[in-house]
Amino acid sequence: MNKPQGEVFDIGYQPYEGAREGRNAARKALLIDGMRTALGMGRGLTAKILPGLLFLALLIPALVFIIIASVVGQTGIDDLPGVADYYQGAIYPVLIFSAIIAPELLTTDRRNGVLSLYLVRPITSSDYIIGRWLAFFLLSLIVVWVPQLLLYIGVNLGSTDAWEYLRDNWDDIPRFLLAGAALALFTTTLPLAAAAFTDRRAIAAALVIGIWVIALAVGNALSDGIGGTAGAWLALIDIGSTPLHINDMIFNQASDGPGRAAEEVPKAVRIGWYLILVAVPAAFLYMKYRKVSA
Amino acid sequence: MMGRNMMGKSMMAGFIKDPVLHISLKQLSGPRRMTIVTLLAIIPVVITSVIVGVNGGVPDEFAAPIFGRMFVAAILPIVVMALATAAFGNELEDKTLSYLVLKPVSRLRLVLPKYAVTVLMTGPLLVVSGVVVALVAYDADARTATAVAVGIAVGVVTYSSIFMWMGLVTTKALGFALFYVFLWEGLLSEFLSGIRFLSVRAYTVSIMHGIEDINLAELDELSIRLPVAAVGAGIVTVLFFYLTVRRLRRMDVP
Amino acid sequence: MTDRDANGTPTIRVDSVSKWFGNVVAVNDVSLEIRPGITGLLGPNGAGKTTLLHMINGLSAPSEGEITVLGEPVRNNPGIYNRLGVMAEHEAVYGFFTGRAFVEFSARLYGLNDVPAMVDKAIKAVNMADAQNRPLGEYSRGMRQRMRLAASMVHDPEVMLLDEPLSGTDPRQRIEFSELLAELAKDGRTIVVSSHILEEVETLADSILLMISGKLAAAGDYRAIRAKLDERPYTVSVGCSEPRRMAAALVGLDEVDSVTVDAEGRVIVLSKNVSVLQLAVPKLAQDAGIRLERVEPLDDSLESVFGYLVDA
Amino acid sequence: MAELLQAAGLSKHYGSTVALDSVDFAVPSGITGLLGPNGAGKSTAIKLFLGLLEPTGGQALVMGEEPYSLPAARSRLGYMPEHDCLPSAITASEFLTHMARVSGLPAADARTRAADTLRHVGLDEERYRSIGEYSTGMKQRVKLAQAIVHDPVMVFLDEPTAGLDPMGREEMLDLIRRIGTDFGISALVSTHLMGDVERTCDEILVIDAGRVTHQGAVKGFTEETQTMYIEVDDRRDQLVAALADRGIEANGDGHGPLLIENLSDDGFDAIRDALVASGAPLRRLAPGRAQLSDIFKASGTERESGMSNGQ
Repeated sequence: MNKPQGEVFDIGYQPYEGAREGRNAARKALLIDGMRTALGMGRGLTAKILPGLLFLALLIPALVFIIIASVVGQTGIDDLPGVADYYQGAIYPVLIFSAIIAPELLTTDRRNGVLSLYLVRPITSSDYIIGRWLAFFLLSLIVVWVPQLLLYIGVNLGSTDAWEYLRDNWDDIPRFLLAGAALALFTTTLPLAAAAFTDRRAIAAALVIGIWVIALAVGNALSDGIGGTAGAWLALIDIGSTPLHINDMIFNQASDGPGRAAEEVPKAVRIGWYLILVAVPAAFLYMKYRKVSA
Repeated sequence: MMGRNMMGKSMMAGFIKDPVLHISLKQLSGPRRMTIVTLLAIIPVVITSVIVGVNGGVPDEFAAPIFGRMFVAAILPIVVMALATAAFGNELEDKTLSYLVLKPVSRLRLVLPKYAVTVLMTGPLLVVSGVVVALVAYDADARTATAVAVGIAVGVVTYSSIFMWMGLVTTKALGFALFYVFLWEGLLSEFLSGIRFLSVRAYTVSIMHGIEDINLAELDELSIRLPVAAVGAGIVTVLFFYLTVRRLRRMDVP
Repeated sequence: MTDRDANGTPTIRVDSVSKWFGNVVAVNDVSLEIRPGITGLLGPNGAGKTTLLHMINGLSAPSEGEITVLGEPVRNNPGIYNRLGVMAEHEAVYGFFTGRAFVEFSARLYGLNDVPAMVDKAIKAVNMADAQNRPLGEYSRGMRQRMRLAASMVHDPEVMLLDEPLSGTDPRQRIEFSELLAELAKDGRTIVVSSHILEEVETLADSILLMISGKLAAAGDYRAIRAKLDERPYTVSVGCSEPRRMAAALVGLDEVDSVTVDAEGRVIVLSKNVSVLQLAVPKLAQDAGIRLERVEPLDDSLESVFGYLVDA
Repeated sequence: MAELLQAAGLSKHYGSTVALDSVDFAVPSGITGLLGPNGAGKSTAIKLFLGLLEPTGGQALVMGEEPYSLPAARSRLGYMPEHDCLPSAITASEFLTHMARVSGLPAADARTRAADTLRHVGLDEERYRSIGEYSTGMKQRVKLAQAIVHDPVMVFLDEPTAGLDPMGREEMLDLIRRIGTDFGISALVSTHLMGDVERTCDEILVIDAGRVTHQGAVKGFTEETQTMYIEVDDRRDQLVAALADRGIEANGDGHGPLLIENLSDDGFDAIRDALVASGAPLRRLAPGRAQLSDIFKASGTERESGMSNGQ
């Protein structure tokens, strides 16, 4: 009868012999963590309410339009907002979504001191800020593209001859993807820059929404009050609708949305203005995080 | 006469050198806060001068959008809110309030300088901005300028008292203040006309309209009679001032 | 300095005080008296020390019970602060002040008439004269704590309530700090110091108050408290020329509970009646002709007292 | 193998303030205590080794590499800051897994390693509650865990027992001791509490006014002195008289302990007999012991540089 066997295993501390991936693994981790933070995943219920609500605010219009399209059939489709006009309305919830959620990615790390733990990792502060920026940019792309795709598919299925509709309007897809990307680029960089400016999320959100609302009011007040080419140029003050100028150019249509007032300003200037409004906050963000210390 | 003058002067000297007034001035005059506040105050002046410069005059419907909606409904409350909620709000958040409370100074003599600094730092700025807009828009009509000045002054005095109290009651004072201004005074007063009797915006506009109702005729749709507005503003100011002192006496200071 | 209550009538009286936040009871029916001299307020994290101090200094109101300092109530009575100096547990300061300006600010709020002289005296007392004109923001934690102490005693108060005054100070600063407090206590002041660093409180405090999860677990001289913990036998280590024979002799005593000889040849004796043991050890050594080299109590330190009470 | 930590003519100036004045030292493996008055340059030294600050002169080397110019060198270092640095909304296991990933561990290893590390620092089922609800003691453990989850060679601990009550402090000191011994991770512990150093460190390194003033084994600084201390609970004067009869001169102020200098061997018997004769109850008879804090008492006036010793 063999002796009863017994063994004690060493569950003590073991040195780590596994692989050590370099900075890309760290950037990927920051990206994934950034997206999870923005969506409040892994953080209990309360953190999910705001992102959830805002996400719904974007999906519902698309779903409603689809239902209308399927009910009212071919005839009603023309008065539905086409792909070219979707962003005229969608910009408001997207900007609010970004203004409230984006600062969360930067302010909390600074306020609770986790940033100093990142800086003692084998990454540089620019890895950190690029990881966080990419996280919110990807999220914004989803937030901007998904409703459009739903709308496009819905309208497509709703039309009598799906193939024929697709053949005529296939070029809409790359256009609204590009226009969406332009919008996402804008609504990602501005709020993140505001988050680098102040430690408190609420102040950063108030700052972005404040700037946008006041710019809208001042821009319109001036362009209505004065009108003509001078009024058109002054309409550029309404920076909130800058991405819509890009959208109108991509679909080269006369816009009837908020971008209408600045129509007479030459295309090159409007594109230049858009690029400035993305590059300046991006530069400010990059510089602010380059020299941040633990 | 001499005695009263002396007492007045020593009170004034005491007031100027009052340590609480001194630190409140230092706390609230942070560069970032001041630039935001001054920028906001300048916006209506820029808009009016550009419009008058280009068109040579203001469109007929001007008083309501500039004074009614932009100035009184948005800029004035936001500017006052930015400072008034911070009067005690900063002390609460930075945990420095205990330095004031643990001193042999009556709670009234702590609240008074804080209130004075808030009014002094927002009042003149906004009154000047309002007067300039009035003078530019209505070719230097003194009566309109006075109406706007008095109205804004009352608005500042009343809002300061409410938002100072809010800053002491909750750390999220800024949020509640925004809610009060844009929902209670903004949205609801459009539908429920009764709210006019309880909204600082209505008091401000009514006082402006009460003093001068030709150029500012468009402001009548939100107005109540001048004496009612003045008394209402007075009551609200004193009430929230008292509530602040009472709160400071009874609260647990962090 | 006004005259002191010579016979040490209690300066601070806490009468069945409780404090709760919702259903969290931070302080649970505590009654105590604090007399002139230095009293150490001790207890594990979350035991209610800060909450109790906040009620004694008037910053927060008890949910139940009364507190008086120098016979007066501390709530709604700002006048009390003429005779009471407080240093709260947080370390926030006004960033825009220099060290001296901060103490002057305090002095003016206390309504002192000779501000510059009193400020100089306070700053010299905390040995911060050379750093006084630098902004507080540039100070190290230890320097900030000392300036905050200067600000809280610039009006020469009779009672001082200090919450974790030693946190962030380095050894040298702590030594100076203890000397300063001992000096202040000499002229009859009542000083309450709350701290986690037992080694410091042991040398500093005349008596201690020990709080455990909201209740007052012990009060008074910690050695007297140790004696009262009679369910905990004393442990004494005896180093001598012949440990085995010494152990044999000791085991013969009725008051001795147990005797062991440790690896280094020391005789470890446990006994509930320490005074008998204190006389017996030299006597037994003399009778047996053993050279007595070392006798050390192993658990009469404040730390052991603290440990026993917390585990109890 | 290159030294674990080496400072070669290392100096750091902030404008006119000299935080470190071309210091040379090497930190061996094991647990080393880093001591020095506030603002003496301790935090600066740690930040230079972590590559967070650029040296004004000389080099800060970790196993021969310079972390400032080579961030990858930081993958073998751990840092437990003194200030709060933990998120409050997520659980410890999620936070630690994320930190392991950012330290370069692949996802699977990160998860298992995080779980192990939390067990080693003594966090069991609380690891699945959000960190905001943790006690100070538990938070200090998580702070320590994130410093060792990626199995560093050297970990910097800045005031690890700050804010802990005596119980928590005891447990943290045991944990630090285990890190140096069982886990085989060397540690540089910057602290103000002499008790911590005496209980955990093998070596100490004292920095004062930007220069290294003492370095060596802790034992060297705390040996026993020649003076003999006697404490009695009663009949102190009778004891002094009895000692004098036996030719032993005892001095001591007021009611404090009695001190006897350079005692001869048979002097012990004289003390024993004096105790019996005077009937004084003996509380303590022991040689005096040098204390680490004596380093600070002796080393001249305090010099508070303008540097704040925090971040």
